[in-house]
Amino acid sequence: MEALYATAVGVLTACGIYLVLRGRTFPVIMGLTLLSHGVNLFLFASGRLALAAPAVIGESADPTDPLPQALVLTAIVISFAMTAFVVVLALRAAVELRNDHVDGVDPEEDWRP
Amino acid sequence: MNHLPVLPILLPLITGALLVTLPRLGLNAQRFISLGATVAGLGLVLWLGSMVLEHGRMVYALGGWAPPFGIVLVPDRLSVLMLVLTATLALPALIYACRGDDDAGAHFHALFQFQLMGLNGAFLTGDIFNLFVFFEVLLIASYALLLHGGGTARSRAGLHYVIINLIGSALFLLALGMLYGLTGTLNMADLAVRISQAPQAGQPLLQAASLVLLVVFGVKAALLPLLFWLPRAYTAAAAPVAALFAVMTKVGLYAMIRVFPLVFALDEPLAALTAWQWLWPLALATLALGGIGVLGATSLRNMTAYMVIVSTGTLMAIIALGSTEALAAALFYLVHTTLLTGGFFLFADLIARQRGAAGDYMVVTAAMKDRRTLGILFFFGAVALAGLPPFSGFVSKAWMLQASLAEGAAGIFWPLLLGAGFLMLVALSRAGSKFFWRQSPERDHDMRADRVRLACVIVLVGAGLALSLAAAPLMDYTRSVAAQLMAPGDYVRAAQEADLRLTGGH
Amino acid sequence: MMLLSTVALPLLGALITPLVSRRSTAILPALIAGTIGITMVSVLLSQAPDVLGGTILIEHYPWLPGIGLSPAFRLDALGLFFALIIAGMGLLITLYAHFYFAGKHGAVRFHSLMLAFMGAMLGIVTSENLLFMLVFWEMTSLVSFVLIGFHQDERPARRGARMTLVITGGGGLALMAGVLLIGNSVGSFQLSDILAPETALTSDPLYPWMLGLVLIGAMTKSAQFPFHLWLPNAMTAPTPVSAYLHSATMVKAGIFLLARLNPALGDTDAWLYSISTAGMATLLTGAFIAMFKHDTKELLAYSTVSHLGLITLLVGLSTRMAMVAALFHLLNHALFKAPLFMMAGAVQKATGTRDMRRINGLWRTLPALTVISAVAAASMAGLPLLGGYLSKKMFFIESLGAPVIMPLQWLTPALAAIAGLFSAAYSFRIFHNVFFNGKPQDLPVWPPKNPGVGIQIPAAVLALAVVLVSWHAESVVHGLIGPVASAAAGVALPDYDMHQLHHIGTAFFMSLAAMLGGLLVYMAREPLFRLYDQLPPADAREIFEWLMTRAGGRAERLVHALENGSVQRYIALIILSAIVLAGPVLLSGIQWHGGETMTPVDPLTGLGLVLLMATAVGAVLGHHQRLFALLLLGSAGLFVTLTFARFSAPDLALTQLSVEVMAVIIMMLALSFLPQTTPRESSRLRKGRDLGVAALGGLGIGLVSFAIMTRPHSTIADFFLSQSKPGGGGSNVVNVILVDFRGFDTLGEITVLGIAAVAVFALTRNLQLKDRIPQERDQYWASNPHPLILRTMARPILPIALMVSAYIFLRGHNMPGGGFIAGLITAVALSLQYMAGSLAWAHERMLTPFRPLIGLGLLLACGTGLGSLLFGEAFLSSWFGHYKLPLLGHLELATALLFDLGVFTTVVGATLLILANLGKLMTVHGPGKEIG
Amino acid sequence: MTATVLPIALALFSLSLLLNLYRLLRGPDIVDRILGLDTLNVNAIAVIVLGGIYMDSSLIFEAALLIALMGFVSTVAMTKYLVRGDVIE
Amino acid sequence: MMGESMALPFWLDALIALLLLSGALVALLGSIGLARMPDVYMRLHGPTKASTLGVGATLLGSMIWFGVGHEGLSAQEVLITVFLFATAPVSAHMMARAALHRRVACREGTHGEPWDEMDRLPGYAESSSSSDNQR
Amino acid sequence: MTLMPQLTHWWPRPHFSLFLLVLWLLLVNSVSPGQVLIGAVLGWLIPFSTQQFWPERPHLHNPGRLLLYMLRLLVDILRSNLTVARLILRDPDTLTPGFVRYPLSLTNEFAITMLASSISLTPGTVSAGLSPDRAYLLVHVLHLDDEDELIEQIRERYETPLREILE
Ligand code: NA
Ligand code: NA
Repeated sequence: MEALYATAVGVLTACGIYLVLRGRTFPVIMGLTLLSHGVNLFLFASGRLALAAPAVIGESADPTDPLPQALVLTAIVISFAMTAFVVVLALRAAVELRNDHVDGVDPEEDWRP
Repeated sequence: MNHLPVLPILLPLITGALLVTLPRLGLNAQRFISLGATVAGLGLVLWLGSMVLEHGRMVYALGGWAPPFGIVLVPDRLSVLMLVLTATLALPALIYACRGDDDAGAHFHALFQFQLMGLNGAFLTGDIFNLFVFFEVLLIASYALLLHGGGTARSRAGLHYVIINLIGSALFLLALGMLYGLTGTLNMADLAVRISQAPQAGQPLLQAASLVLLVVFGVKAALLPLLFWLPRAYTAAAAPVAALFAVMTKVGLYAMIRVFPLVFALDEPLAALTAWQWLWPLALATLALGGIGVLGATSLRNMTAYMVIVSTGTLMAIIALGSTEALAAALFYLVHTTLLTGGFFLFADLIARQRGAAGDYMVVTAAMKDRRTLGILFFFGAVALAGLPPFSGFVSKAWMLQASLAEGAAGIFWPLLLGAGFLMLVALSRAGSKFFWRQSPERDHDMRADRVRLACVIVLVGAGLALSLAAAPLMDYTRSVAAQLMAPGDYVRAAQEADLRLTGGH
Repeated sequence: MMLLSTVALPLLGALITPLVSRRSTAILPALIAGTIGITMVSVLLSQAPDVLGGTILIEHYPWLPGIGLSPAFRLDALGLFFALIIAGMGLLITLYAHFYFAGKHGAVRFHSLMLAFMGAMLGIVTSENLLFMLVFWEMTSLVSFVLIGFHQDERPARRGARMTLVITGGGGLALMAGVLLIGNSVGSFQLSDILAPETALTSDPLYPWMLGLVLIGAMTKSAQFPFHLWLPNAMTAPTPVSAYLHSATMVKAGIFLLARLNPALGDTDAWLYSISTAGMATLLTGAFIAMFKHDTKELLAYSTVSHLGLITLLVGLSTRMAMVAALFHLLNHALFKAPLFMMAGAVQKATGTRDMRRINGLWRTLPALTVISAVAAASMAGLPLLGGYLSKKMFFIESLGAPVIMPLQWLTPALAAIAGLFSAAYSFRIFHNVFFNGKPQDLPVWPPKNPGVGIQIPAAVLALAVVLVSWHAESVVHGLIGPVASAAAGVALPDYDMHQLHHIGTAFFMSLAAMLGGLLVYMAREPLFRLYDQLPPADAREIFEWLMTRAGGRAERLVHALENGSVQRYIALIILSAIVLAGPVLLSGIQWHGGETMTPVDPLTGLGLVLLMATAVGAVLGHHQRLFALLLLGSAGLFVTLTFARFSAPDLALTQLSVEVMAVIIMMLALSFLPQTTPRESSRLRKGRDLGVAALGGLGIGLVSFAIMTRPHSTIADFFLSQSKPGGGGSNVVNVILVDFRGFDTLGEITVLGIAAVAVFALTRNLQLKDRIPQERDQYWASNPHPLILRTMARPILPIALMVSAYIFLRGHNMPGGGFIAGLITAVALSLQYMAGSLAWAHERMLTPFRPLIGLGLLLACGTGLGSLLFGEAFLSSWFGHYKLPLLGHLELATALLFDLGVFTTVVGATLLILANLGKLMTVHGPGKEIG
Repeated sequence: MTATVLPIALALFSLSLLLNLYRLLRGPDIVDRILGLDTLNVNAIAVIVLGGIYMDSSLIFEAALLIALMGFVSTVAMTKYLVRGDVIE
Repeated sequence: MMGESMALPFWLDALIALLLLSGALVALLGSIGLARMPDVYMRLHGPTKASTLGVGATLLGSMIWFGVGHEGLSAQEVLITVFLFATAPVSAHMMARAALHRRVACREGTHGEPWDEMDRLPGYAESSSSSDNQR
Repeated sequence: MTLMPQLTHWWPRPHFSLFLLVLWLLLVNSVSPGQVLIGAVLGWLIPFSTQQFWPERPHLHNPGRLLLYMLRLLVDILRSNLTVARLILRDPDTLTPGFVRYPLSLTNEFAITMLASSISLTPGTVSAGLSPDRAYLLVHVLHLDDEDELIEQIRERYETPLREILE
């Protein structure tokens, strides 16, 4: 299972990285989401994989490590906040720059006024 | 129980929350609250500083949970230095903002307070995941502040800044996952102990984690090749925001000197750490790039942004030497450069406000109304920034040069540092002569510089002189900071011996 | 205290002058400066007998002993000599300037700067601490910069000032490095230690560096070839400045420094060859060019360059008596050059120009000045019996005895003689061309007016001094120069044999040849000028400006080539950095499999993970179709949820799911303003590069994840598991961690969410979306946005969802759930009302605006934590109790619940604020109206 | 008997999931994809419930409840988006 | 994994098994329909009915399973079932509407193509919401 | 927007409150007095605070008949699934799909919704749209044999009962 899980983490991250390197804001944001999926799964796995062992007292004899779960929870919330923000920012940038390229312009163009 | 350590975090949080709760509050009331809280915050950190001076280091266990299980705040000399620096920079920046910049968008004051909360939290926490959380707090606040006031340049620079920092955050989490997966703990002191006792088989992974952290902190601290987001972001931000951002790059640096010596080099020399070895060449390259950037800048804002890069390059290079003396010199320089570059961001804005459409671009315009006062101020500021006597820049430069010589690193470091200073001199003299000496024959601009804004700039630029005059105690202090940092064992002991009982159900 | 006040007094004066003189009479600044000058001179003179007798006065003021940076002052004969020149000359220049600036504005500024300069200069020559001397050293550069740029509105002034600053400032940096090397080698920056006989710097391996760096500092300051270029360009400064800084004092600082360090650094071949070569080159260049300058001040400037070269050469020669010659010439130069500058200034005042082709025959207008100038020019030309003659002859004598290697032995005297020839020629020229040489030609001021007696007094005093020094040359050399030279040499020198100056030997013939040759060259000036004009023009200022502009342009281009504004590149750099840094470490002998046995794969979980990967890959492949990719992203989130659920993380599953839906909705809201497709614009190469980066990154993370998962695990988790119920009062350990053990993280986390929402509010507040990006779909927008069936069904869903939310919230402490998830459920249920009704419709029905919700949530969470302070516990200490109440039965009360309520409130407020403000953009009411 | 049937049921639902994903990836129209995802959500609920029986724990049933709620809301949001070009207005 | 301790009456066990199995089969049928049908409108039929019912049956089975002897009757399953049955038609309605508005083609031979009239009915303007009028 | 806009009814929906209370007790799986109290409070509080979101008041004439209707619907659902199963497994080419306009006689919004839902859940029909003037429902039929018969069936089995119950 660990190998398959690690593969999933790797694939998610790789997909995230590829999309993050695109030139338009929307794929980049999707890439960030995938990247954070990958990283969250990675962080989650730092507590090792446990089946049917929720960290609820009385539910399981040998509960899994609850701490990474708490960390991932925090990370999920934070990345949600960030995603919401960056989406709005991308929208604003696209409206103001009349273009949804991450650089807002042709990268060759001189940026100074 | 002494609750002082947590108050520098709570005060801005509560202030910010209050300002969000009362969205209809008038601007003046907001200013009053925000300024009051910032002044009180300065008082708080000074008070905390006096406590730390007394005790050396405090350990505050949040929720009463003993480390390593709960989160601890560990204000020590370094924290205090950073806290006081932040508060000192924040106050003039805020006052400056209160002259109208805060009205350019919504919720400036709340965001400013949240920014302070994030910074203070990052400087206080002794838990590495909590450090991540405070990084995020200060980052999201900085995103919002960067975009404060709107406009295309800000949108574009902000988008880049945000995306890059989001990737940085992902990397941070990655490193945290590695650290927790290998050590099973998050408290920095406990991490240090566990890493020092980790089996050999785990070493490559731990090293890799430290290197990922180097990238994370390097992005924040503006280390080449991770710094390209900085010039435009700092150039685009509203002046008081940019001024406050002068301390933002220092957060990355703070994290480096907090985490690496403590967590990864508890029992071995810092220089043996791969991440630390990388720091030296990258920092030198940063320094070189910064110097060239200063020379190539076309606006004063942009130039100041590159001076920030020069300062981070300098700081990291000198820190990379790893000696106590070098670290002490770096910290002294850090204080100097943060206040001065912060002041110069404000100054650039002050000038831009006088010059109409030309702004702070280095083009010739009609004479400014206040050009004498501003010119004199610019002269002293430039002298201080370029590291010429009698200002603190000179003192810190002399110190850093000596410290690097003692480490046998003068051969590369000296030419770069002195060269960067030289380039700054060239660029600043050119800028100064364009702004204050050369005028187009048009009618003079008749707007006077706002007195309060001017005073803010004077205070920050004057810090160059004040730091020079008060150099002796500050140098003693940074020495003691460096000594404390170089003895991570004490930190670990303090954190472990924290005499705490478990609270909870009674 | 005496020396400190000597330096401090002028500096203080510099500060006071502008303060007191703002609205008072014009005489006040000059009066202040004059008083200070007189005080200085008298104080110094009072010390002269002792100091010349060999006493060394030293004062220490510890400041930053840790880095050796402390003001320390030292007055020995060398210092006194220079200090007297500085103070005395300063006094005269003050007098001169008072008349020079009469009727012009700028006097206050000038006197203030002059005093600052005087203080700095005195600081240089009386510094005991070499490092602290740099403070004064750089100060002179800066003051000089400002003084050269005195006439800011003139382009040459600005350029000259900048050039000077760049050259002397750069030199200062080199000097700083040199000083630091010296200090490091000696272990002290105190001259007493550095000059001590037992110090052996010359055998230090870094000696060449020390010498080189100090030399650069000295050469830039003293305008030595090739750094001499700044000096002629500094002539844009007011004439008093030229006379004082650029002939008598500042330019001598470099020479002073060499003389000062001579005992420590001198007496080596390197010293000899480097300094004397530089001096000789300067001497010749300056002397040659001076002849051809038509501007009086420019001629004098090049002449100064040349004389500085001469003095430098002498310092470098290191023969026993060369130092005497150098210092004597230095004195003479100060005495004869300053009145010539003063003359130039006075003539300019009289005629309105400095062009010698126009100024002629002024002896009628300025008879007194003619006499004064005659004396000074004669001394400069080296006419017999004047100081200049004597010192130049000393120079010839030393050049003959120069310890140069054999084949070059004739070269030094030969070049010296040639230089002397040109020197004589330009001396004749400046005197003859100004005061005789026919009638003036179209002067701006006609007829030339006598500028008054006052302005001529200082020059007369100096001319008198020239005569006096020449008259009493022997006593001057023995009484003053001798001790000074001894101080400079570091050893007591025997008295200079003045008789050899009166011998008729080689040196005499050299002098004679130079004089006559100079006369001949002067006679032949017209054809020589024509010849010179045919040389390619090389204006140093233009070249410098061109260089600076070019360097700036290059730098700009280089930086913008790197910082090109392409965030794609920056991101790639960051990810690559992580790979490049961490990769090699990982590849070096790591054992990927950590040894723990792996969990067997069950088919369903395996399928789930495969589907997760499939959706992610699908999102990448389909990312050009944005909505489709978003759909896949949503399903990826669903599979992540299932993965969490499968691996014993129910809380995570709940959170991930709610967050995912919210995020997708938010992204969809934004998508409606963005293009629906992503253009295919990446080149094949770019795609390949990105694929490579992505593959490496993914591979690395996958491998590391595998390595970690298969390693044994020992964590602090047992504490949480065992303390969750007794210590935290809840059986859902994850929740207890979130609200209690690590509640501080959660506080930070909801703060992030709150800030993000407020930031979204701020971002959308003034956003104008008039121009929605056109979409093909637009033509179909013609239907009821709020379908009846949806609307009707959404009604009962809200209260039921709220009930579920309350349930999830209340059970959170003991079972999966909690404030965050409950908050998101509430937000989702309310957002359904937005979709089913309309923004305006639903918004009217909200009980409260959203921002106060966020703030109150944060305050509640914070306040819960603060509550524990009242009981003397740390922030966020939890409290809970179990109660048996009559009728109601068992009841548990916990502060954690209150904290979680804060979380809940913030989440609801933040999420709805974001949604409502994004939704607001779509409405026709549009921006302007604040929502939330 | 339940024990015997359970893996079969899980296998059948897995097959359903695959078919849903096929529709999600295949399209052709975006509505087909939304339909695929919607059905995927519904089937995922069943998988979670069966998993709960399998692990003898109803701890994750809230996840099922949430999928039902969130799945509905997201389907509504997407279809609204398709019809109106916006979700909330 | 499954609670070995409890002894379920045979008929109950059989009922649960039947519910689970039939639920899975019906849901699969729905998914097959989704995969197999030629146009989007026809595909809608499978999931809206079959999948809902299939999952409903599974939930019912689970409810009995947990209700008898395990953790006691819990409302989640009921709630989910009711919710699914309540929302499935709405989802289907919304999706069908979306498809119609996008002019997604239906299979050849479909009776009564509805495109134009949906948008051009008399009285349309009055009955739609205010925001429509202003577009 | 003011704080607490017109919350006019102090107990807007007694039946629904009761339903929520039962739902709560089922959710927490307990009937302890404490939970009853919480359930009651929530059961009141939630409808009270959200009453503006549900302004319509469906007048239920006969709750018993509604239950009966539901039961019939359930049977139809089961039957419909068998029908649809057969159709799904058939060769799709033999199906004759079609759109049918079902003329509505209901006016009550809730009733229309119920009807549309019922149609969607039952044999081979999906309500695909409601005409903007609410004159007819557009129904997609998977296998259309006789349009009139279908309309008649819907009217008889669903619309008429619904009108009686809800209007
Ligand atoms: Na929870
Ligand atoms: Na549904």
